[in-house]
Amino acid sequence: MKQGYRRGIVHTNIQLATDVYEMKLMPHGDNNRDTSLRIEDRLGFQGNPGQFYMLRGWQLDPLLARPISICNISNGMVTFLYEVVGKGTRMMSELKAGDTLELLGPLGTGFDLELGGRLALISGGAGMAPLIYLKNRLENDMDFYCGFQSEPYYIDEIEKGVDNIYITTEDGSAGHRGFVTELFTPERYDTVITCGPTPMMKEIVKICGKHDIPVYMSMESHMACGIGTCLGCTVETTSGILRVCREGPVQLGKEVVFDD
Amino acid sequence: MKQGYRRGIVHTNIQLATDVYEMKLMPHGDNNRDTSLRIEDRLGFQGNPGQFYMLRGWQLDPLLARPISICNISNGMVTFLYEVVGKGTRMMSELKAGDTLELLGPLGTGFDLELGGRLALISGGAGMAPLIYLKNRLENDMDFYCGFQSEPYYIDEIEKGVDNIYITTEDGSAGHRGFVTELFTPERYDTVITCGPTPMMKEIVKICGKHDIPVYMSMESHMACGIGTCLGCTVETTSGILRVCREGPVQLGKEVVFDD
Amino acid sequence: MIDMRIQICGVEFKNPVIAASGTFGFGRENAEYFPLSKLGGISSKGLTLNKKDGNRGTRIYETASGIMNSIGLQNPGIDGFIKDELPFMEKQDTIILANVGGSTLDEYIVSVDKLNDTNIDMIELNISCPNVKEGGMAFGIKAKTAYEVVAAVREICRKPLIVKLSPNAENMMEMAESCAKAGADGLSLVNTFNALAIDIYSRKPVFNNITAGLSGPCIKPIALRMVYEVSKAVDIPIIGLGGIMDHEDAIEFIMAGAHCIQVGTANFIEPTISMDIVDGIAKFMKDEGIKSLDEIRGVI
Amino acid sequence: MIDMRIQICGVEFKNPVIAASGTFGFGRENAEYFPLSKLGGISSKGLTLNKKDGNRGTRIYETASGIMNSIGLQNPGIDGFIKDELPFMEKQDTIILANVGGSTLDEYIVSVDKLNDTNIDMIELNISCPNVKEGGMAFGIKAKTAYEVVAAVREICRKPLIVKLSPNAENMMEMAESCAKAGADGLSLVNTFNALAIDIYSRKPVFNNITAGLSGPCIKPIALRMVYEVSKAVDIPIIGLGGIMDHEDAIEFIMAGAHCIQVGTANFIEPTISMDIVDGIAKFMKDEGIKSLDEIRGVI
Ligand SMILES: Cc1cc2nc3c(=O)[nH]c(=O)nc-3n(C[C@H](O)[C@H](O)[C@H](O)COP(=O)(O)OP(=O)(O)OC[C@H]3O[C@@H](n4cnc5c(N)ncnc54)[C@H](O)[C@@H]3O)c2cc1C
Ligand SMILES: Cc1cc2nc3c(=O)[nH]c(=O)nc-3n(C[C@H](O)[C@H](O)[C@H](O)COP(=O)(O)OP(=O)(O)OC[C@H]3O[C@@H](n4cnc5c(N)ncnc54)[C@H](O)[C@@H]3O)c2cc1C
Ligand SMILES: Cc1cc2nc3c(=O)[nH]c(=O)nc-3n(C[C@H](O)[C@H](O)[C@H](O)COP(=O)(O)O)c2cc1C
Ligand SMILES: Cc1cc2nc3c(=O)[nH]c(=O)nc-3n(C[C@H](O)[C@H](O)[C@H](O)COP(=O)(O)O)c2cc1C
Ligand code: FES
Ligand code: FES
Repeated sequence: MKQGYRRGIVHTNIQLATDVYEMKLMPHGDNNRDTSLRIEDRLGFQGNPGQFYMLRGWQLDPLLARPISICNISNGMVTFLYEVVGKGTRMMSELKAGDTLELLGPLGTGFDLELGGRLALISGGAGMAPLIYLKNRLENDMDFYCGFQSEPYYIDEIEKGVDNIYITTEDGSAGHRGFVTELFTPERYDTVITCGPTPMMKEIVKICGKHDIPVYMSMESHMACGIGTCLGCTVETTSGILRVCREGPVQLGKEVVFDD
Repeated sequence: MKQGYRRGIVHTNIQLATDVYEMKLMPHGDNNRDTSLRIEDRLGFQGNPGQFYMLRGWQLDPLLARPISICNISNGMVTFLYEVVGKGTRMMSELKAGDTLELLGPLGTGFDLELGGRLALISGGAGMAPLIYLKNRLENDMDFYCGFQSEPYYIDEIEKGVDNIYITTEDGSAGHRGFVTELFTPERYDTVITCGPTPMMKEIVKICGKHDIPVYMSMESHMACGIGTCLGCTVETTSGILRVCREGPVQLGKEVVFDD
Repeated sequence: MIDMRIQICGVEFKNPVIAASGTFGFGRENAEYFPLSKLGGISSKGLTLNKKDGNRGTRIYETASGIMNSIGLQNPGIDGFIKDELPFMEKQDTIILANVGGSTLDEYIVSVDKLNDTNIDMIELNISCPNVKEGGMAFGIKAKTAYEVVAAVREICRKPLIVKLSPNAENMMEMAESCAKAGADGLSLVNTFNALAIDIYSRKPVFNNITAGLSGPCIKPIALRMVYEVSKAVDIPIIGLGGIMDHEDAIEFIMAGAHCIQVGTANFIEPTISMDIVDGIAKFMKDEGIKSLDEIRGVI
Repeated sequence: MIDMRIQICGVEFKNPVIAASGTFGFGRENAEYFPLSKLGGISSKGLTLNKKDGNRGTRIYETASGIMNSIGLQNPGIDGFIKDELPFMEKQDTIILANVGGSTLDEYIVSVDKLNDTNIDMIELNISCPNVKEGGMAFGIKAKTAYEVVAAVREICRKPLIVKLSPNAENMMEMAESCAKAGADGLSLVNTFNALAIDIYSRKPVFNNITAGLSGPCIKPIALRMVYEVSKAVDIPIIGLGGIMDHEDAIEFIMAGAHCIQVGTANFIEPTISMDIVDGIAKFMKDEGIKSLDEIRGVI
């Protein structure tokens, strides 16, 4: 049996840039004392790159939890990287060390970890989160393209273990001025992996399509349940309607039917 | 113009006994910088004994703020003494130093501060709060009768400036075993002032009625607005329907028509 | 300066924000917090021909994102209003709506007749208070019954006549059409939803009257849908309300088709909120380059 | 052991807690979190005769203490259900309700006929889904239309027949009486409330279908009132739902007159919540010395 929502304790919650935060969570002591739990649930957070947790750092307002990708797991401590875009993420940003929140996960289907060859990881903003965890778990040759609106952040973490890092900013405040899609050269890679705003990912799928290079993307969707029962998070694919929270969030780009 | 809800910062929030807390609040810096405010609002919390604040230590869940009496004000810092009885007070108890909350007040009509003669102050549980502030502001001869369910608390604060203190506990864990009404001898006083559970206050009004001694009571009621517009907090009196939040919470006991 | 003026039923409001009946008294208390002249208008606490003490027992109960109330139209009566409250309201430089309830057709007529000769700007006929027989909710359920009372009041009413609809009506669109046909100059909707709460430990309803009226942000999505449907069904102006907490909610009601909006329960959450909503609408119009609310009314 | 058993329409539930249609899939996902045998029953995702992909655009939107949904009955169709989902459900040792929608009388009849020969325990006839024509809400507004569809289905249905009512019905009590007269063995209420949300920046409704269905704790006080009224109006058993978040809410519905209760939106907030509510009811009965739910049903 999986566990329902469990408690985590904020270890650190650090602002990295305007509206961007890194939060590290420890498993709550109660879980460790509860001997009815499996040993791995007692010891720490679990999950593979591309998987996510539903987080709730509040009671019932807002009513729903929010999906956040695993950005790293180390010694049972999970790292989340998130951008404040609305009420829920704002409330997350106000949590202090020692505060508790509720988590459900790991959820969803993550990345294929057996990918061979040379990889390009392409992120837009906080979309870097699942890609960071992915690269931390892979030994492949990899380049990381990260696009920011303005000030870049988390570069130290992105750099670790990658061959080249390419930075773009929309306002030109660092690196190349413009979009990641302008820098990126698909021919050099065997597989492309991306996470970021849908228009960016759509563009990447288009570019790579021309060169027949497979693109895996981690999709965004507003979620209610996170486990596959509400059918609120669906996306149309060439093989039917899929649930982003269950069959996704990772999908082969060419199979996704983008809305217009 | 009065101010709407303003922010306060938790200075301390200390547990005094099972489910009983003392919280001290400082005015929020924003208020001090806002030069459109009157100087006294910038400098600190205001209010007279018997007045209260509406408190909200959360966003909109629960929707309504909660009325809490002023237990003391000193150097612009306000002290509240409260008992955890439900969701709102539980959330208050979880606030830590540095957290902010929203306050509206001071509200209501407090005690007459020109009372002469010898006074009896009679409290049940956290009902001591307004009586503590009252006695801190008076020079009269006073005895304080305080009833508790079990372990007494805050005795140091109650003692200050009173002639005698009488403690009762329902379970006999300290002082007289039983109810305050059993210890109390009305003939010795010119005026009686009480705050606590309604049955207790009703009994005191009855006892004092026999000796024709005036009783002022601070009434309880569930409140929505706190300012007199919702008509949710009313009480029936010999001079008509009154609003506990506006004409009260202090009322002359013999004028109150108690529900049965 | 942003122009938020709006003219309905021959009355000019300086902005579309009206304090809702029963949540703002007669303005005295909130006037301590902001100048009432900031508001488009104020709807008085519901008035009955004779003074009423209101209901006993629990009067307000909190629910998820809402409150239930059973105040029972505690009010000073029409004469008391005219003598003790209206003089204060008249001085506030804002539009005054007299909210009128009644238990019989006669009572409505006598009340409205008394108000004809005062300085109030509009009548808001409450055929929808669920908490007392006198609130007139019986009139607010079936379109045919509503037609009768509105037509009769219309006949003697010399003020612009707004009819306040109950969301408990069997069919909101028929109800609205009926009231328009009977001569209403405008409609306001919604009043509170009939609702129930039980104290499971005492095994009794929380309220003496068993049911009570639900209001607040919880009802907003339903109220908004009703305003949208009614605005399609009739040509007379609509005042939308139900759970409005901020200027974004207010704009939603306007985009759904409302001319004005009312702020109810939110006044209990923050005494200055009605004024804050006025300012928020002005800012929204500025940011979005909207010159007049006509541009966005019913735009969806 | 507390005895929570309850027998309605000839079917015995081990306890009164049923997972509501559309909030629990076919049980597979939640079965990863707790043994489904803990539940009184499970109502399947709404089924239509043919497979449906559901609606495009936003499908779920959060409101104050609620959610609006416009899933559009995405489902594998009756045959898909029987072949791919029912075998799993049958193994769970809990009562199975097949929730059936339809856009025409014929479709309802063909669907129910196919289910007659399966192992499902009950049919829950959905005449109340607001999000698709096929949901049948048209049948759920007027009592007379509802009578016709229920009577026709009753004629061919060999399973106990529960009719699920829409809170958007013009008159809940007449609607309930009509369905009872047409041969419903029981009623479940409420389905979602028709509601609207607008994105004020794009000036468009949030949902492609304009309106969508509101559920969650925000609707509880209204749903509870409806269950109370309907339980007074008819003699057949009632399954109450709408915003139930914990065992206290569940007990309120039982005290208002419900035989069983369903848990909907709350399943999204906590995957184990239906089981937690079963445990909570047991504890409440123990603490309060209640031997059978008959003692408190409709007690207010
Ligand atoms: C699998 C997955 C992983 C994710 N991982 C991360 C991560 O690692 N880091 C990170 O920063 N973010 C991540 N996100 C995005 C994150 O979940 C959202 O930013 C978050 O839920 C926003 O919540 P909020 O309350 O702050 O904003 P909200 O107030 O909920 O909304 C933000 C914006 O979305 C709009 N919106 C709200 N509801 C809807 C709806 N139903 N349909 C359309 N628009 C709507 C609002 O109008 C607003 O503009 C992930 C999302 C998914 C699906
Ligand atoms: C003027 C005034 C001053 C006060 N000063 C203090 C003080 O100094 N210290 C202090 O500890 N308390 C004080 N109180 C009491 C305090 O306001 C309440 O204890 C508090 O509001 C409870 O909030 P809650 O959310 O914790 O509990 P809730 O969950 O709101 O409720 C607690 C209990 O009340 C019941 N209840 C809830 N709503 C209603 C209703 N509408 N009608 C009847 N019963 C209801 C609930 O069922 C529950 O049993 C004061 C009250 C007033 C009116
Ligand atoms: C405490 C209270 C008292 C009310 N009294 C009246 C009234 O006297 N007359 C009336 O027409 N509506 C009355 N209402 C209904 C409100 O005016 C409004 O229609 C309803 O609350 C919905 O709006 P809201 O959600 O913004 O509060 C009352 C509402 C509340 C909460
Ligand atoms: C996402 C979602 C999907 C739903 N799908 C169905 C359905 O297919 N058939 C049905 O009868 N009810 C459906 N409902 C309605 C619920 O079963 C229930 O009647 C309603 O949500 C009210 O209960 P609640 O407040 O506990 O959620 C759905 C509700 C939601 C939130
Ligand atoms: S979030 Fe509910 S099905 Fe994906
Ligand atoms: S709390 Fe609203 S009138 Fe007293």
